[in-house]
Amino acid sequence: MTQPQHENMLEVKDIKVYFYDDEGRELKAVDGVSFSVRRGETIALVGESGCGKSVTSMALLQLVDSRGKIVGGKVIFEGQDLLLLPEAKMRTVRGKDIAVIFQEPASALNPVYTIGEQIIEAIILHQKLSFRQAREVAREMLRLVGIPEPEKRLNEYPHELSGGMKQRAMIAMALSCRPKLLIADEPTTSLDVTIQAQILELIRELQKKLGMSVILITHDLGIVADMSQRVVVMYAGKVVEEADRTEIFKNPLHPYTIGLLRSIPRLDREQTKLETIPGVVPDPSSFPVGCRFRGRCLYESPTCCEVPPPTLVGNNHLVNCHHWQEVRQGKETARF
Amino acid sequence: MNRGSKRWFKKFFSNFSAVLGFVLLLFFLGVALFAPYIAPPKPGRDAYMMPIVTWSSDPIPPSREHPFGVAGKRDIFYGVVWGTRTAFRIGIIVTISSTLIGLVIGSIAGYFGHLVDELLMRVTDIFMAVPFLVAALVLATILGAGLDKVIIALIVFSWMYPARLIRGNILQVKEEQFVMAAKALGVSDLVVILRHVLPNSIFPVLIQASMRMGSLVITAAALSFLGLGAPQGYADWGALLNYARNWMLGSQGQALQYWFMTVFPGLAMVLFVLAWNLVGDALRDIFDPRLRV
Amino acid sequence: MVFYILRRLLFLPLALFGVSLLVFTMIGFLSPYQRLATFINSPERLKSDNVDKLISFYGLDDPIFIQYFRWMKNVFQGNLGWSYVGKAPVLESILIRFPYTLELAIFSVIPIIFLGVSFGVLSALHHNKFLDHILRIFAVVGWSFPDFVFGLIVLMVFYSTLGWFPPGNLSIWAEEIVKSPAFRHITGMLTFDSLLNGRLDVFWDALRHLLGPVLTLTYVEFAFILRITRSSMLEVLRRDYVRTARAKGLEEKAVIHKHARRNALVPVATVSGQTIVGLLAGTVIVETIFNRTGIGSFMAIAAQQLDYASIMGGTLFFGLILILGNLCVDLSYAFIDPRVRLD
Amino acid sequence: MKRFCFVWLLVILLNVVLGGVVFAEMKNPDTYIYLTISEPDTLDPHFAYDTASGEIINFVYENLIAYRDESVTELVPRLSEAVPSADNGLIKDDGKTYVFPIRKGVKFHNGRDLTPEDVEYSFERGILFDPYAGPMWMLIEAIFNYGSLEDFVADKLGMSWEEMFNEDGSLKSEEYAEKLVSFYRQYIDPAIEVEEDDVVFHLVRPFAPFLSILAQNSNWSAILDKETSIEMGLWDGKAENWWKYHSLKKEESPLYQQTIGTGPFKFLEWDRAQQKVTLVRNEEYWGEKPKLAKVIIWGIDEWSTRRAMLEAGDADQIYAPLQYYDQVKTLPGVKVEEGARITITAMHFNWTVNKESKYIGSGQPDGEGIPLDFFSDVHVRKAFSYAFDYDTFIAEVLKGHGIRIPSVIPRGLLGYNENLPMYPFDLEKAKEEFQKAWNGEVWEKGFKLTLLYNTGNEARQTACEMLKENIESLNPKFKIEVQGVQWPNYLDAYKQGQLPAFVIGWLADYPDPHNFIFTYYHSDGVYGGPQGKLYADFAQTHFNALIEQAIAETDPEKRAALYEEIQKIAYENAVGITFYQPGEIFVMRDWVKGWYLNPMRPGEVNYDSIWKEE
Repeated sequence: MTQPQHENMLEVKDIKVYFYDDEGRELKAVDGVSFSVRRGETIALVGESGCGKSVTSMALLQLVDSRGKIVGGKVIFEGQDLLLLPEAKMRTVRGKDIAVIFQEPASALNPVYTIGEQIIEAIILHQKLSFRQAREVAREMLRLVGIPEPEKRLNEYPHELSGGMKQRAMIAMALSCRPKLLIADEPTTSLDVTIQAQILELIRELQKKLGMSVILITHDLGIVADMSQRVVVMYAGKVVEEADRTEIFKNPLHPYTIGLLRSIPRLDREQTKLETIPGVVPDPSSFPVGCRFRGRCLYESPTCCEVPPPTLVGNNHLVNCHHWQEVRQGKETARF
Repeated sequence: MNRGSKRWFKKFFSNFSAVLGFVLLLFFLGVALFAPYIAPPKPGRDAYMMPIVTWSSDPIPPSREHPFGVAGKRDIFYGVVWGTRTAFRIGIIVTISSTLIGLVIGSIAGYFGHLVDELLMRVTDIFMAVPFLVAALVLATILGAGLDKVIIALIVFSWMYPARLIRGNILQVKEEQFVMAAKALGVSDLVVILRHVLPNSIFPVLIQASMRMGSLVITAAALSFLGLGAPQGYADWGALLNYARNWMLGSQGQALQYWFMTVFPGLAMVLFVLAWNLVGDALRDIFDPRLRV
Repeated sequence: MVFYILRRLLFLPLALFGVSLLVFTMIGFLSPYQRLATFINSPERLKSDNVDKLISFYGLDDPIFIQYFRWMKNVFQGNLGWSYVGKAPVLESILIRFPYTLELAIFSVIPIIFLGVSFGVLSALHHNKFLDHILRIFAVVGWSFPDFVFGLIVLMVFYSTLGWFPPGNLSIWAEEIVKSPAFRHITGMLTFDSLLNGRLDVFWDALRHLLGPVLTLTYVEFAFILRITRSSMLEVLRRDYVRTARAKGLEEKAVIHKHARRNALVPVATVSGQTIVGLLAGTVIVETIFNRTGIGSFMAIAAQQLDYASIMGGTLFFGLILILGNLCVDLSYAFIDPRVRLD
Repeated sequence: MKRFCFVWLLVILLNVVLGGVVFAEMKNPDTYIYLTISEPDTLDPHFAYDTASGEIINFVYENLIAYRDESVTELVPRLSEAVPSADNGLIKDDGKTYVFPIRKGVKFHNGRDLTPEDVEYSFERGILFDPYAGPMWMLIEAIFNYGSLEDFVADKLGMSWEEMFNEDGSLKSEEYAEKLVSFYRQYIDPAIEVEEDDVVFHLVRPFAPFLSILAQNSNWSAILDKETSIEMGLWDGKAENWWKYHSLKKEESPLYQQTIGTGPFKFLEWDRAQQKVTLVRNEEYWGEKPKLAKVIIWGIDEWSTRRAMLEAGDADQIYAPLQYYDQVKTLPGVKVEEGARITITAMHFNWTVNKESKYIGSGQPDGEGIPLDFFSDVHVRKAFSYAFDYDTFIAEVLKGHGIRIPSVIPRGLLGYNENLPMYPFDLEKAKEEFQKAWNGEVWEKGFKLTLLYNTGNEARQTACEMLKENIESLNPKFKIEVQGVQWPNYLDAYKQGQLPAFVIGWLADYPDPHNFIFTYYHSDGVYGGPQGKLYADFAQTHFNALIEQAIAETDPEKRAALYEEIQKIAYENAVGITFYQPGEIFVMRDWVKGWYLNPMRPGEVNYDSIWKEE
C-alpha cells in the first residue's frame, strides 16, 4: 500500500441522498451528513428507524435504492473520493475494502445458493484465487466465525442454518476479503438476545484480529455503549450530535439525544416510568423548515425556524442545536 | 375520502396503462349506455337483434350508410355498438355470479375447515380438472342456443377460481393477530369472517375478477365463434367474428379485402378485454403486497 | 416426499371418478334423441324409418345411472367406448392425436417462456420507464387477443399473403414420406420423428406447419409469463440478498443474472409448468383454425356433436393430464427452490 | 438499429427459404386432391348413407348398372352385361322379374373372380343386415314392399323383433330360430336367385324406380366378394343364424374400414386423425383404367383453409358453399363449374305440435304463442307461402344458382311441370290470408313462434330469416324468432314433433318422383310423420291412395298425370313451401380436365375419368 496513511480512514462530508416518490416529490432522506472514521475505530450511527442512518451507510458504497440519488457531498476513503470513482473501480472497493453485514441474515443471503457458493463468489472476485483455494479460504472463514463443521456447512443452503449461524456466515462472507472497513447495519436486531451478545463479541474480536474499522448502525443504545468509541446521532436525515461514547452518555446536549437516552430502560437506576419523546418522526416529504426536531422539542423557539449551526462544544463534541446551552443549564435546574 | 384511498387514486391515475384502461372502460360504458342513440333500433323490434340489411351474405365494405360495413347480412356498426351491452352483460353477470358462488364456497371451506374444506376443495379440483373451454363447450351444446345458456355454462365452470382465492385468504387471515384477538374476545366466527376476514380478501378478489372479466368475454366469444352461444343475429362480437371466419382470406393479391369484418368487431373485443386487463393489472400492481414499497 | 406423491396419486382415481360423474351428469340432461344424434350424424339417415330402434339398440333411453354404470363397467375393462368423431375406439383416437398436441405445446412453450422471461426481466429493470410500458402494453394486448382472431390474422398474413406457414400438419409430399414403411414412428411427433429418421426436409416442413399456431399461441400467452417474471423480478430486486451481492462488489450483470434472476424464476418455473399443462388443454381453437390434428380440435368436434364416449374419454384424459401435470409442476418446484418441502 | 437490421435480414431469409409468395403450380400431376367438409361415416356399402361414404364406395365398388355420363335416365351396363328392359326381354312378368347377365373376367381387388353368387350374396347380405337408420330400406321396399327387414319379419311371423330377441341379441326361444330360418328360405332366398350366369330378382309388385336403385352411385347395391366377405366375418351365407348378422353397430361391421370391390380405384388408407382417405388406381381394372394414380379426399372443415390451399395449388378441387361464390369466381387459375343435383329445400308445417314444445311460446292463441294446431288452418299456411320472396332469395342468397319449383318434385324428374301453379311473393295476399286465418283471431291477437334450423346451413338460415322479416312487417303483433341449433338439438325437437315448422332438404336416393312425393306427402313418409296427427289424417284422405297408385303404375305418362294431380292438391292446401331447388358450384383448378357432374353421383368428382393437364 503506497498510499499515505491518513489519520481518518473515512471522511464523509456533507453527503446528501434524495429520494423521489411517484409524484416526483423530493424526499431529503439524508441531508448533509458528515462524520469521519479513524483507522481501527468503531463508530456508531444511532437514530430511530427512518432517520437515514442505513441510507447513509449505503451511500458510502453507492448502493442506494434506485429511486434515491446521491446529490452531493464527498466520501473520502483513504484519500480518495469514492463518489468520483467510476462504477467499475467502485466495485473493487465494495466487498474488498468496505464490506457490509445486514440486519436480516435470513433475507440477506441468497436462498438458492449454498453458503459456500456465496462466500467463494466474493473471494474469487476480489482475490483472484482458484476455486479450490477460495473454498479453502471460505472454510477457514467459517471456522473463524465459529461455525462448527465448516466443511459441511459450505454445502448447505441458508434455510438449513439457524438465525445465529446465518449471521455468522454473513460475517464470514463479509470478512472473507479482509476489508478495511466493515459496515454493520443493525447486525443483531433480528436475533435472540443471547445470540446477539455472541455476535457482537465475535465482531469485536474479529475487528481486533483483522484491525479494521467498523461503522455500527443501530438504534440500540445498549449496544453502542458496549461497542463503539464514537457515536453519531442522526435525526430526520441530519446529524444532530456527535461525540465520544462517554461524552454522549454523560453529557448529551441535543434534546433529541437526551430523549433517546431517556427512553432506554435502565436497570441500574430507580425509574418511575419510561419516558418517550412526544410526537412521531415526521414524514420525509414534510420535514419542518429549520431544525427538523421542531414540533417534538421542549426547547422550541422561533429561532428554530432557522437551520441550527453545527457547534463544536469542546472535546470532539459536535451539536446542532440553537439551544444547546439552555439544555446544558436546564439539565442542572429542571429535569423534564 | 381518507388519505389511503386518495393515495390509491393518485397512484392509479399516475399509471399510464391504468388510465388508458380506465378511459377505454368509460368509453365502452358510454357506448353501452347510449346504444339506442348511437345505433337506433327499428321500432317494435328487439334491439338486441341486429337487423338484416341485405339478403346476400356477401360482405359489403364500409360506406356512409354502413360505417363499419356489412357482415352476415347485418350492419357491423350496429352489432359492435349493441354487442358492447352483450359483452358487459356476459362479463358482469358471469363474474358477479361466479364470484358470489366462489365467495360462499370458499368461505365455507375456509371457515369450517377440516372435512368440509377437504371435501369442497376436492370438488373444486374436480371442476378444475376439466379444461374450461371444453367444459363450457359441452355444457353450452347440451343446454342449447341462447345467451343465458352460455352464461350458465361459464358460471358453472368459473366459480372455482374465486373460491380458491377466498379460501386461501381466509386461512391466511384466520391466523392474523387481529383475528386472533377478535376470537379471543369471544366474537363469533361468522362475525369474524364477515367483519375482519372478507374485507381483507376483497381486493384480491376484485382484482382477480377484473382480470377474469377479459378471459370470460373471450371464452364466450370463442363459443360464439364455434357457432354456439347467442342466437343467430344477436348483437354479439363473437358472432360477428364468426361471420368473418369464412371471409378472412380475401381473394388472391387482395388478402385484406374483407378486413372490416374482422377489424371492427375484433378491435372492439380486443380493446374491451384490454381495458379490463389494464385496469386489473394496475390494481394488482397497486395492491400486490409483495410489490408495495 | 414419497408420502406426498402417494397422497396426490391416491386422489387421482377419485378425481377422475368425480370428473366422469360431473360430465356424465351434464350429459344426463340430454334426451334420448339428443344422444341419438351421435349415431344419426347426418340428416340423410332420418330417411330410414327404423331410426328409432337405435335408441333401444344403444340403450339410450335407460335411466342415466344405468348408462353411467354400463360405461364404468366398460372402462374397468379397459374399454372407453367408440368415438364417433374419431371413428375409432376412444382411447386410440386420443392417443393418435395427443402427440400432435404435445408437440404444439412443446414448441409453443419455448418461445412463450423465452419471450416472457426476457421481456419480463427487461420490463422489471426498466420499471415504470418507457420500455416497461411498451413491453407491458405489447404483452397485454396479446393477452387480450382472442386466439381465434389472432390465429386468423396469422393465417391471413403468413399464409395467404406471404405463403410461409401453411395450415395442416405436413405437405402432401412429406406426408408420403412419413407414411412410407421406411419411416419409423418413435415419438408420434412429426418434428422429432423426422429428426430421428434423419429427414431434415420433413422436419423443416413439419416445422413450417407448426409455426403459425406456435406464433399465435406465443403472442396470446406470453404475457402471463412476462407478468409473473416482471413482478417476481421487481420483488427480488428489492430483496436484501441482491443488495448483499452488490455489496460484495459483483458486477450489475452478475447481480441480475446470477442472483436476482434465478430467484425470480422460481415462481416463473411453476407458472411455466402450468402453462405447458394449460397449453395441452388449450389448443382447441388454434387447432381448429389451423386445421391441425390434435386432441383439442377433436374435443371441440366431439363436444358439438355430443359424442359422449369421446367427451367422457377426452375429459378423463385431460383430467389425468392436468392432475399429473400439476403434480409434476409441484414436484419440480421442490427441486428448483431448495426451501420448499412437500408434505 | 443493429437489431432492426437483423430482423429484416431474418425476414428476407425466411422468405427465400420458405418459398416466397404463393406461386401455384401443378403439383403431383397424377394425384388428385379434393378438399371436402366431411369424412366417410363407414365404408360398409350396406351401412353408408351419406355422400362422403358414398363417394369412396362409388369408386371402390361397382354395381350391376350405371348412368351414362351426366344422364340420370340413360343406363349402361357395368358388372351386368346388359341393362334389363322389356325390349331385351330381361324384364319380365309385367315388371316383376329382372334378369342380369353377369360380366365375366372381372376380378376383385384381391384377385378373385366375380361370379353370379357374389351378386346374390351381396344383396341378401345387405337385406338381412339392414342396419338401423341405414339405406337398405330402399331395396326392401322395392323388392318386398316393406319399410324394414324387421317389419317384414314381424308381418310374416306375426311377432315383433323385440318379442323374439333379448336385449343382448340372443333368441328368447329356440323355436323362433326355426321360424326365422324358414322366413329366410321362404322369402329372402327366392327373391334373388342365381340362374347359370344370370342373377334374377323377383319383386312382389312392379316397382318403377327399381333400376335406379341398383345403378352405380347407390352404394347399397354394390357388389361384394362372397368368399372374402365370409372370411372377414360377414354373414356366412347360410340360412341358420342369419339374424346374428342383422344390424350391427357401425364399427362392428368388418367392412367398416376395409373394402372388397372391383372398382377402378383401390382403397389405400383412411387416416381418421386427419379425416383423409386415399385411393390408388386399380391397375388390374377390367374397364378403362383411370388416368389418376392417386386420389386424396380430405375433410377440412374450415372454409378459409380449403380456399387457401386451392389458391396455393395444394388442392385441385374444393367443396365451396354457394355463399362464397364471389370469393372464388375471380381467383386466378381457378375455374368454377355449375351444376345441380336432384335435391330440394322446403319448409313444411306441423299441424299438431307436441304440447311439450319450447318453440310455440305460450301454446295458446293469445298473441304470446300459437295453439298446437295453428298450422292446420289453410289460411295460415297460405299466408306463409305468400310471404317468402322466392326470386330475391334465389338471386341474392343463392346468387342465381337455383330455381323455383312448384312442389317437391325437382326439375329433371318425371312429373315435374313448371306450369303448375305456385304462390307468388305477395305481402298483400299474405296479409289477407292472415286476416282470414282462425276467423281473424290471428290478425287480432298476433302470434309468437320459433323457427329452428340446423346450424351450418346458411341458406336455410336465411330462408327462415326472410320469412321472419316479411311476416313481422305485416303486423307488429307477429313475432317469429329464428334459432339455429346444433344437430343433436334439432334432431331432438324434430323427432319429438316439437317444431312448429321445419326447413329440411331431401337429396334423391334415386332419380324418381316417388322418392320425393312419398317422403314429403305420404303420412308414412319420413317427413310426413313430423307434420303431425292432423296432417296424417289429411294425407290419408287426400294423398296416400294416389301415391300408392302412382308407384305401381308402369306407364310413365299415366304416372306423370297422377303426380301432377298430387301436386295440385298440395298447392291448393299449401301443404308446404318449397323454397328452391339449389344449384351448386364446383371449384377447381384450371388444370383439371374432363370433369363432369352426374347429379346422382355422391361427391363432386368423377375420379375415374378426370385428369390434370396444364
